Amino acid sequence: MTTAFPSAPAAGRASAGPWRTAARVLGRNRGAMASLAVLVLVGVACLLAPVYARDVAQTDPFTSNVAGTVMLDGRQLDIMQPNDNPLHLGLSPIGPTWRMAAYPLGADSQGRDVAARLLYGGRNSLLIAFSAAALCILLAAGVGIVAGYAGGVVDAVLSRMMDIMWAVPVYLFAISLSIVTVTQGLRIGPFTVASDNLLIPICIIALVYVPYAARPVRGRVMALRRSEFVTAARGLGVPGHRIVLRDILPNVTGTLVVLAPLMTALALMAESALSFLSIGVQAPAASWGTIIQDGEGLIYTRPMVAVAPGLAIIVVVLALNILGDGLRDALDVRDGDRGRG
Amino acid sequence: MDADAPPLLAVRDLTIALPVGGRMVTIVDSVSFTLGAREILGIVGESGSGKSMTALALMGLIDAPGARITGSARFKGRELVGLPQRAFRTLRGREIAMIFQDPMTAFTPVYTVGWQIDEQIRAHGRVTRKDARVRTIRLLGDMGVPDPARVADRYPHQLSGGLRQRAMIAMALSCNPSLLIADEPTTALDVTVQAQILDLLRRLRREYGSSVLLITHDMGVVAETCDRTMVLYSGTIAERGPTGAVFARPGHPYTAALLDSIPPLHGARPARLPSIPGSPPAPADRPAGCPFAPRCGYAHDACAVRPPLLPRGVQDIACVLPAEGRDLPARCVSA
Amino acid sequence: MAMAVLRRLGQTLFVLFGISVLVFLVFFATPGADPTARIAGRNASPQTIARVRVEYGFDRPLPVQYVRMMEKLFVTRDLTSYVNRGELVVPEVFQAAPVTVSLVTGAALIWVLASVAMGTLAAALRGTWVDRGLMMLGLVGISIPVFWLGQVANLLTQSRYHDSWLFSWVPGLGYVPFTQDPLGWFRALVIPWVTLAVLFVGIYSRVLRADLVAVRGEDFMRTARAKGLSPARVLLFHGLRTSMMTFVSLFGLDFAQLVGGGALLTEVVFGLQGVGRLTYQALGNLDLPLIMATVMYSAVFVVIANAVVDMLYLLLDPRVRDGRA
Amino acid sequence: MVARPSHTLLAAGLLLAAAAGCAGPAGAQDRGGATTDAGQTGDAQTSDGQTLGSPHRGGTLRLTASSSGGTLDPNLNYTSQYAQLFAVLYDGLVTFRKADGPASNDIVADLAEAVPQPVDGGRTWRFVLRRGLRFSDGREVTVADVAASIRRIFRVGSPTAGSFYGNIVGADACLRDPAHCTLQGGLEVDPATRAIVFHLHDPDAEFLPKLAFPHASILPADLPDHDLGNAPAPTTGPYRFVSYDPDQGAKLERNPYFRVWNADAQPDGYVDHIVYDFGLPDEAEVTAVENGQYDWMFDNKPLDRLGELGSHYTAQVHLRPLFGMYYVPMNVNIPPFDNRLARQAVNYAMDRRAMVILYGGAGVAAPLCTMVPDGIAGAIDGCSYTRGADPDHRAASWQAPDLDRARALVAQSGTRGQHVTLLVQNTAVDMSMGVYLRNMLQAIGYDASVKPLAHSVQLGYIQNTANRVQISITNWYADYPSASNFLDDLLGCENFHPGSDSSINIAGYCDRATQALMDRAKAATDPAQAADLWAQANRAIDRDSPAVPMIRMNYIDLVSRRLGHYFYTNLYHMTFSRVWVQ
Repeated sequence: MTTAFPSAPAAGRASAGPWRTAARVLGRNRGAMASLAVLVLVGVACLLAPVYARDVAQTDPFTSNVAGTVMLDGRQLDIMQPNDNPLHLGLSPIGPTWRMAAYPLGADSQGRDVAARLLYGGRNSLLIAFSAAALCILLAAGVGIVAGYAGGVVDAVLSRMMDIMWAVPVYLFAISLSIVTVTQGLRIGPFTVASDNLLIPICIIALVYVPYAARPVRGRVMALRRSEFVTAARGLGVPGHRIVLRDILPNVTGTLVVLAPLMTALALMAESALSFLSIGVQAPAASWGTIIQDGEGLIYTRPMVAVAPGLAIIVVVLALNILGDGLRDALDVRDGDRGRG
Repeated sequence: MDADAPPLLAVRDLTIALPVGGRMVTIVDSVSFTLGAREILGIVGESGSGKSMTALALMGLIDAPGARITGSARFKGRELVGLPQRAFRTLRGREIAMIFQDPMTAFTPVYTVGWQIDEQIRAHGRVTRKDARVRTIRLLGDMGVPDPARVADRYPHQLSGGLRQRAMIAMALSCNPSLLIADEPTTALDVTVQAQILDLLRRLRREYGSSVLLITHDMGVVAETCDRTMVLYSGTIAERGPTGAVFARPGHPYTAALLDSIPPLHGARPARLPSIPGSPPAPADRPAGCPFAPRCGYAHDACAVRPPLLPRGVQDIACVLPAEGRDLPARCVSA
Repeated sequence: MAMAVLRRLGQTLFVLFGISVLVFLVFFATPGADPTARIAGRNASPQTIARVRVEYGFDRPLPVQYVRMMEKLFVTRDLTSYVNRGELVVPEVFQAAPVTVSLVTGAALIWVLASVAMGTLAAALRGTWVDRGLMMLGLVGISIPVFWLGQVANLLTQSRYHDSWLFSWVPGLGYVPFTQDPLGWFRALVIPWVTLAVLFVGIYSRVLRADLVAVRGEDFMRTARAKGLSPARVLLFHGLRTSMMTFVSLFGLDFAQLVGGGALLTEVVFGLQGVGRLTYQALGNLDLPLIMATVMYSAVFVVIANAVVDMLYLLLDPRVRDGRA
Repeated sequence: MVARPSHTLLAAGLLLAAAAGCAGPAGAQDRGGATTDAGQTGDAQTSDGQTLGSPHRGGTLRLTASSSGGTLDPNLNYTSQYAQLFAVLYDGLVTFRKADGPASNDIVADLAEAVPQPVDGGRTWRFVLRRGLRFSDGREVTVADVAASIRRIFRVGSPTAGSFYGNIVGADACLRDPAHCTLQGGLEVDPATRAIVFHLHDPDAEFLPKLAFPHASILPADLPDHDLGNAPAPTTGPYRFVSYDPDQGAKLERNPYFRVWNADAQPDGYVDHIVYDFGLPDEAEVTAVENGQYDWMFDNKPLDRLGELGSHYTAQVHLRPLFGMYYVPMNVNIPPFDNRLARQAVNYAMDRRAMVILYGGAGVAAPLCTMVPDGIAGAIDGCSYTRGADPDHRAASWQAPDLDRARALVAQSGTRGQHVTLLVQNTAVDMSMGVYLRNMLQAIGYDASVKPLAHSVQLGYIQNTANRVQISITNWYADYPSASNFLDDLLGCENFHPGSDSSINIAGYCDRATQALMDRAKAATDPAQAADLWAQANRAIDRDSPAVPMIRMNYIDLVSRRLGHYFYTNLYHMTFSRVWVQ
């Protein structure tokens, strides 16, 4: 076990050293590098969604196309194909064609190109996941630092609040908030957020995971507060905000950086769950969760609609988790790895 | 001591190297010593001198990936270096037992002390649970534990430090080992308890016929307990010899400095003990010459070459001074 | 001891009160939530609406309504749904609880056994490909959305391979009470169990491995080895037994949350009418009495489960027993 | 779960099937495999309504539904799920004929000896109670029971107390003060002659179907004046309750006091026991019926299972048209749809074929052009809002949307570019329709957005004028087969209540001339005259286009392989007493 030497904050402040070391360690971690590459690849692909939709597939992924047709191998096919049964019961959207230009992953129940929706959905899913994680870490850092540094009553109140939030199942908590906001939008003073605004899922997901992220931050801050250099600084009469800014914050950054990919992974999972329950991203916008939801009704006939976005989620979350592990090893931050469902 | 009989333990050129940051670093460098039956050998040194590592090597407990152990350590004529773990396991606890520094953390916190001693007894022989417990209680009694039956049913945290260490010794002795390695057995205890535990260790030789390898940083403990003493500095032997001789005429400036830092057992403590300036080099930064030279008041040009361990009287000393005829002054030892 | 129990009870009651007031206020602040017209039925006349308003007390001040609702929920236990007229909500929750408990208990059994096996094996073979493989498997488990996994499981077992020997035994979705048909209960739940457990197997095996690796450096592990014990005994009796403490506290939290409704995604996908799904439906329908009943159940259960974990902790860790944690 | 089309589950009203054959719509015949059953077996057995001695008598009919239908109080329950069950348990003075097919639209005498002719221009109705009828607890049914049951409609606050029975003299007082309801002057009974006489304020041609509605079931007079909840009342029909648990299900057995008094109204049952289990989700219900674990399922069949049902279980699937529709009400009191041209534009642009596909295809839905589905007196043929047609030059049927014309009309109306919010339920089908409609509104020149609401909230929300809803998607099912259920209920002045969640005239449409036509039609006791008046009102509404009808739906029934003699009435769907399992 390495012990913290009083020289640690100096190293933390002259941040180039440990960060560069960490970057080198991370660079040697093949798994983490591969994950980073996967994430960049997925991100770029999703950013290119309009290019695919407009120039390759020539389809609008937000418009129902149930009455439309598609040319395939010189044949004109209905996108919604009537089932071949004596009662004329039910229709099935066209299945995967595996051609880039025409419904490579098939159509959903509204005749929309699943591949194009997958890319557009990825934009929303990733945007929400990254923003929610960033917001959550910001909030958690605030709460954790205040609780950990102030201690006493402030800490007790904040910690109890976190405990209460933590006692309610995370998804139920998020669902309750979502149902209310999806119904009426969000009104905070003069600001009104429409119910289909992505800010709503972002804020909700960020909020429900604050206790999760605040806990390690608070622990780290409490340890730092008791450490020699902070005690010394306080003894010298350095004002509190300067200690927080110059001594505590740089030393908490490692914890926050390690939390970032893990929180993003959790946020992505939460987003997909909310959207799956149709209280996340609102139609006609797409996210990977809403596409899985669309695919639920087609699971037995056109499983690709639900399977493809699920695989996308798994790949991204897996990459984020591996990257998080790599970061933790590189920055040598100890903390249990927790995700929850 | 019978000089012809093969020693219980003969260590020759034991070298331990560990990979640190991608290269091998020698932690223990060519350490040799012997231990006879019923003998108590003290290994003294500051933390990081390699004394604990030597002990762990003898127990086969170094399992850091990539560790390299060379040289020879013959225990009852059996080579320990390179011995497979399976074979080590039959030796551990039964032939060689070990006591650790902090009896609080050395016991598994969730089992009673008695359970843990029973476990060792039953690990090395077909003994029923009941018989094991009878022996455990007897051992605890032997170690001077009052009301041993009740203590056996206690959890480690429920016992005082002294009782815990007695229980630890009882556990170590439960299979009548020929060699007992005690790694800083008294460091975590307060002074009066220390004296009792050391007393207990001395009795062991008498009553159980065990040899003891006592590892400590405290010259005072050595003076009270050991037949012979070996001083380690930065993984190398600085000096070794019979305790009385070493204490009376330390041949190495480091030994002398250590002796200066012993608080007197009797009489008033000085306000401030003299201490050795500086700290021992990290194994990776060990200088090519005498490792103690940077801190040594007698350092001179000759120290740029590592001095060999040379006999002088009953002692062996790794210092150029005796060869140069500049012996350190003799001391008056009360032990 | 009695004081501690009392304090805990007080805290719990306070939390319950806070949550219930919050739920109550949020409900009445939501536009379109006024249940009068829904209760009265389609195209009801203004007189009927007025009658319902009086009958359900919607004309009374909110505090009075709150007290009445709490009284009906806890004292007379005859609170009725705003959506399904006349449906008592308390029995509804108690009907759903066994489903959730069955689901979560079975899954917990699976995830505890599997993660202990995986975590211990990985720790024992640290650094080998077995270790890396198991941990990667765990990471994959953590990365799969449970509702998606459930859908794929349904796809395979209910449709694609339902007619093959592999899954022909799988019954249709839904719950079979244990008392009615133990074998049917098992068959109906085994796939949901596994689906729910996958995530937790991943988390727990990784946590356990990390703990076991960390515990290897502890003094008592060295002592245990110095005693000449076999590596397996050292790992299991000393390492694992000590690591169980973290494991149990994690387990308590997760188990409580799942039984308190956190398993709703699994319940939704597998059509199990459990507490989570009931809560979700109640929220979706804005059925205040049912929301209140399920939320209270959930909170009470989380508190009870936490208390049980504390007891288990006492059982597991003698240090805690003596108040020296 | 939320994402299922569950238009029957909550406070929605009765699913009503169309009078197949009356108007002869294409989809009106049973296209299922059981088509021939009725012909083979019906006549011999149904002529006297007896089942004793039939080889098919006996056994247990197993039914399944995802959840219970709420209260067991027949005066209160307003779900199609329990109306179907109550059809074999409770009786009114009159009822709809239990016949397979179009004849089930007719009113026949049930507990009354005969269907009376009204006197006093349709204001006075005199019934005579049959002799020797008994409740399932053995007590005789008396005129006092009848009077108490009618009063109980008001005393317990039945949802239809005002809308159906508010026309009875004295009903106003009852609605104001239910606890002391006597219906003084409106309801007279005479134990000696067993006569029951109703006096109405205004002539009501539809008083009989209202009395045939389950809310007017005859129950013992000593029932409490509050919701019965889960405690069943004694029955008069061929079955009675053994047990009931809203979370588990219901168990029914034969009513030992039942005897056939009118085979058309209440025939005897074939099966000895009926077990009705609750709790399976719809997907699982389908699987269970396919595998023969249940004989029949209540809930809507999930869209993705329709193909499988149609191809592998053809003989077990029965398709019948319903008197139900999806339509788009537009608020005629706020912009942009206070402009008739704007409303007509939406009607022209509506792609009814796409809506059919979104609902599940031609097997389950058909385009709908006016607010009255085919098969009801007052329905009019043809289609005004389709390519190449207009209200004065109606096409024979719907062809295709006319987007060019719609765009022109929007431009002409001066509402182009206005913001329009479309309110939809967040169920899968409604959402997909909503998304489609949003695109359509964009295409014809509006700045449109979709706002989904929880399915339980949306209906109340769009009714309340305080929410200023411009346009929405909703559906509607008739309580009994009459044009009034569509035109007057949905677009009549008396059903517009500003500021209330209960204002089913969602469009807020109130046209004096049209209302006068509808009032005359409701009072017209001559069916032909009534039909003509309804048709005139229908045309006027068609021209004004306050709501856009989209599709009408078919009922899909799935039964087990062993269930024989499939028997379907338009009102209450499959009749549990008429099918056999042996």
